[in-house]
Amino acid sequence: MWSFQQAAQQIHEWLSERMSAGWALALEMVLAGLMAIGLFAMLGLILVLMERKVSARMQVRLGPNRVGPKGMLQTAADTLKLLLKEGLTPDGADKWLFHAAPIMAIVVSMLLLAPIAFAMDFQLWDVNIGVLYVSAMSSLMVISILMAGWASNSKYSLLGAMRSGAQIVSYELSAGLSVLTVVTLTGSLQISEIIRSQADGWWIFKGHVPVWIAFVIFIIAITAETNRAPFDLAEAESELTAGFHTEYSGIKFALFFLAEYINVFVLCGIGATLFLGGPMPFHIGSWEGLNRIMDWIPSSVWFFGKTFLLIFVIMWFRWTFPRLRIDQLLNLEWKYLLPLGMVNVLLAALIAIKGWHF
Amino acid sequence: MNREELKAAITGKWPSAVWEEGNEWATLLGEPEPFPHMMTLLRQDPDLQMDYLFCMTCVDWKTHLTMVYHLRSMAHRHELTVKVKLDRTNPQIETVSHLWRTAEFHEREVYEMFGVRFLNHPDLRLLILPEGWEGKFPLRKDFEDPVNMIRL
Amino acid sequence: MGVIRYLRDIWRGAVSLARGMRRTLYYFLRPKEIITQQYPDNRLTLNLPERFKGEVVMPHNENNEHRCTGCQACELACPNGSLKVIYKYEITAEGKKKKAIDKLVYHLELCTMCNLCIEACPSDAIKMAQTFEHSVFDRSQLIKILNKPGSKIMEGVE
Amino acid sequence: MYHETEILETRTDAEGHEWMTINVGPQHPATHGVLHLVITLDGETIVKVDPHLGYIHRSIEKMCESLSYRQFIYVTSRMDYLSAHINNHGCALCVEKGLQVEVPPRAQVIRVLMDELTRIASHELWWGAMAMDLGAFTPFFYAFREREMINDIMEETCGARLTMNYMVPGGVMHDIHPNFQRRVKEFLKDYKRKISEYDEVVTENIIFQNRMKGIGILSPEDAISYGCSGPVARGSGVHCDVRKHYPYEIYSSLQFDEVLESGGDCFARYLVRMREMKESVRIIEQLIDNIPEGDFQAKTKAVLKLPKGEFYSKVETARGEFGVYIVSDGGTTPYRIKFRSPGFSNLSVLDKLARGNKIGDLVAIMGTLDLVIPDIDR
Amino acid sequence: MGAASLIMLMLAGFTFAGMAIFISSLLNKGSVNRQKGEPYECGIPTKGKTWIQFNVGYYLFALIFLIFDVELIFLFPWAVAAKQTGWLALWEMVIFLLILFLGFLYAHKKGALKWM
Repeated sequence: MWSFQQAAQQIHEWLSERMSAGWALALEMVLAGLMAIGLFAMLGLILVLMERKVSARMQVRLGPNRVGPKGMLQTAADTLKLLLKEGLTPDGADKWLFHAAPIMAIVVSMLLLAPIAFAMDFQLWDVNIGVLYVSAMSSLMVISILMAGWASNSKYSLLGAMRSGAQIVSYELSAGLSVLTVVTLTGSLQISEIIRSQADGWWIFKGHVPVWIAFVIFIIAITAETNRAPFDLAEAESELTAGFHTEYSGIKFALFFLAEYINVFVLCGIGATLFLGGPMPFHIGSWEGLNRIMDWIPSSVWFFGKTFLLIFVIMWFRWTFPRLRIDQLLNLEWKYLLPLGMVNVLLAALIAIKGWHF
Repeated sequence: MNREELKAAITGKWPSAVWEEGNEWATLLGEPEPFPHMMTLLRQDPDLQMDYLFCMTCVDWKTHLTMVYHLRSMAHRHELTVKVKLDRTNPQIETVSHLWRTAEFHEREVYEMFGVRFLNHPDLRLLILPEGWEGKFPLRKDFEDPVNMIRL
Repeated sequence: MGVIRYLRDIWRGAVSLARGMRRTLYYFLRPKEIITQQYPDNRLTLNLPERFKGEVVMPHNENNEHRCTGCQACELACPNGSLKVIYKYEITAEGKKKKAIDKLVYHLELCTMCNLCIEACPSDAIKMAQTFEHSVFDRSQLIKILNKPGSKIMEGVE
Repeated sequence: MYHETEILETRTDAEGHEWMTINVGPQHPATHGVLHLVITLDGETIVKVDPHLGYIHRSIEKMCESLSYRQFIYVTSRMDYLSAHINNHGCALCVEKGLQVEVPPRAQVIRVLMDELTRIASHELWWGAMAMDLGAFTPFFYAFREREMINDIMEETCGARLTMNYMVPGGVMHDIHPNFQRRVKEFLKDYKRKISEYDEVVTENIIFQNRMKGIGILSPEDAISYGCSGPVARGSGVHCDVRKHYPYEIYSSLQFDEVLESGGDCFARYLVRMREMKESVRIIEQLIDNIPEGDFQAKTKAVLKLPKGEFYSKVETARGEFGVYIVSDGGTTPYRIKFRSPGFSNLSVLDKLARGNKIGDLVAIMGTLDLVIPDIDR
Repeated sequence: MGAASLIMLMLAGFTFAGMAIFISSLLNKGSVNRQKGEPYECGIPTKGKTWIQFNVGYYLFALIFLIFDVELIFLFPWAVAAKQTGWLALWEMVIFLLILFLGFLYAHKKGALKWM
């Protein structure tokens, strides 16, 4: 069975045979970098198309269907269009911050890729504090938004940036707390460790009530953290036209757009890893036959399948719900999610200590 | 109250009322001078209680302007028209926007369209027309705009 | 009590959200409900109702004859001045001078499709057509002459 | 009251908060047209809303002064384009009042049927647009799906979808299409099923309810004083349905309720419109099988002349009381014509409702006022 | 690949964004128009200054967040060790969170969490 892990190993051996360790590492890094860029571009194209198709189906219409077979090349055409557009800079803008903000957004979402396990034992950086790393990095997302909103010298942008400042920062806490329940049950912050702990069942199945609650809170929190509807107050188009990226046009706008989708992907990937076992196949205790079939499906398919399922849920939210108001948004966090999350962590600790989980 | 009863009731409270005949509703002719008191009476008197100013406009008769107020009582369901004749060169009348808040917007519209100045209006400035339109009154009969008007 | 109400609020809210999500999922799973019409592709099968008011036309018969007497009723009826009758005098067989149209100019760019001209026409010379693709690059192309070149009035129409 | 000169600059209030002046519109996704609001903000809280109108002002009143009594009716379709048919109805009524023409019963029933269909279509569009303002896109498409069916019915009978131009003084322009009754019945059957979906997706939604309840409360006194009408005033419990209190055509003989809510907030206004759609369905059901035979148009002269005098007629459009005031000098064109548009009065209350609320609430308030800008500007 | 991958990813991010902006700048030819420089405000020239002293409401949340975020950092090592430490860890954290929750209630009562 071909796997990412083996491929990486083979490339590593092949390179090590032919050159010194330093050069091999450097070349590997270039390769990995190119792959990351490729993944970025691919994900952008796929996710935007998926969003448009999902929304179209929910809205009883067809969606893009003209460019390419079934409209598959629509996003590629859109990207080309955005590349050809002129990027405007407002006169009164803080030029440096204005140009740096989209780059910053891209770099942050790129860095978020590091601890993601795309397949079994296939990670760029299996750091022993992987979960904490993701929490830390995802809170950097707000900085690019604040930069963009402040630098634009536009009132809509400023309002959007201020809103997202309060919002992302708040939901950071809930995301952290819900992640903690799984950490408590596993006893490790390492992503690979967490995946291995789910070999006999995903946490969503064996973690009882606290994990279910944590899962719901996590989904809500990442929807808010990535500025997706119904929490898209930073870019609420009926209130602030486009919020923090009102002044961005052309490719810089596209970069923000892309970064948002990549963040959705990465955070859904984390959610899939923590709660749904990531690349771990679906196993049922002693049903050997079923388990073997499940093992036969490559682990990367499992990972991407689960991640896209979560992404679909988040898109489903977006195309169903109205937007919250800023004070309701913060109320939801501080009055409901945060107290619930705190109690939930204690509950998870209780279960972990008593060994009640399966 | 029907039309005649309303007329009688108002005449009882406002003896100097002058009526115009031949319209759908009872039509009270006012003078600019006692006009604010008359309107206050119509608005506040418990029997009349004309609390709904549903239409307010101005008519340019080429010799003079006529302000037309259409009033209704939501409680008693009677309707009344009040007309006030104004001087065409320097039209001025007391505002009624403190009695009916809707008059605030309507008076601004009449102000820019007919040039009637409403005294003591809280915020008398152009509402519909762009800045710099003062002095030309589009709904007056002698208004000419060679660019934007199409004569048929 | 407070805690119970707090939890009940959460539950109710979640249920109401789930109901909405069920409805959108219902449509997501049913492509048959899609109502999009693929317009330029279905042009051939597009059926407009016979009363659809697309533009004013003047029907001509196979001998290039129309029914317009040049009476200007349509011109008078039009609220926007979209129709202009430019008429001339023809000498009939009996040697009498008779009013007839030279051109019936129709300004499609001014027309509001109110149907008043058709109602006003005493000889049913004009009618509404079902065409609707009127976009052109130059506004002057919307000024149309309704009578065909060389056409003349049908026999017996007064 | 703040004056123009004051709000031009960002101001600082007593507590040291700086205020911000921000233009919403004329090119803004939430204004549904070219409404320009100058909003003064303290943080997210609205201090003042100052509407600037006129971006789509065409001076229809002046135009009508040079149009004949047959012609001017069609111009009024362009005011409140969503209830174009009801606008035309008001104008036709006013002209008929002047001419003292008796409209044949068949024409009356057709007019009322069309009015109610228009009202449903207008409320459909409002519903979708308002949900979209609040950030939910999907309801917009559901609303348009149903609205499209009404438009198709309209197109078949009137020949146009939005500005139908179906009214003439004395009746209607054509008889109804042979398919009309069948298609309306099909629509009603489908519609009653679909309207429950609306509740699932929007009305019952907890986010939506929280966005609407207690926001922009309009007291009945204010509603009357500001001249509000239609669903806006009825949401505050004001009895103002023209169809009920000043019945025209055959409304006095129909069974329907004046929809009233007492809350006065955005949700009350929302519920009024939702229930009004159901009332309209009720009216249509009563009439659709009982269209009397006869003429669809009364005989009128080719050139209409109103006697010298003043004529006022009012109808209930989807947005409220629409009045037509014609001053005639006995000629073929009106001497002066004034349209009392419901949107104009409903807009004037916006500042009062929005003050102290957030920007997000402004969108909800504007949504429930159901402003149609050409109706306001005229 | 280890921590070196961070540098690689950062470089990849810069390359990606930089290349996109560079290619875009090559492909489009800009035209000069003074109105292009205006900040977007629905087509109306902006009035007053944009960079103002903003209402304190937004920042209050950032402050409260800081407190809770520090608490969250404490929770991470605890969560890793909770299983081994057993009951003691649970009680300690209950007390810790209780105190924190009291602080939270205080902030709530004081109205710090009320949006202004």
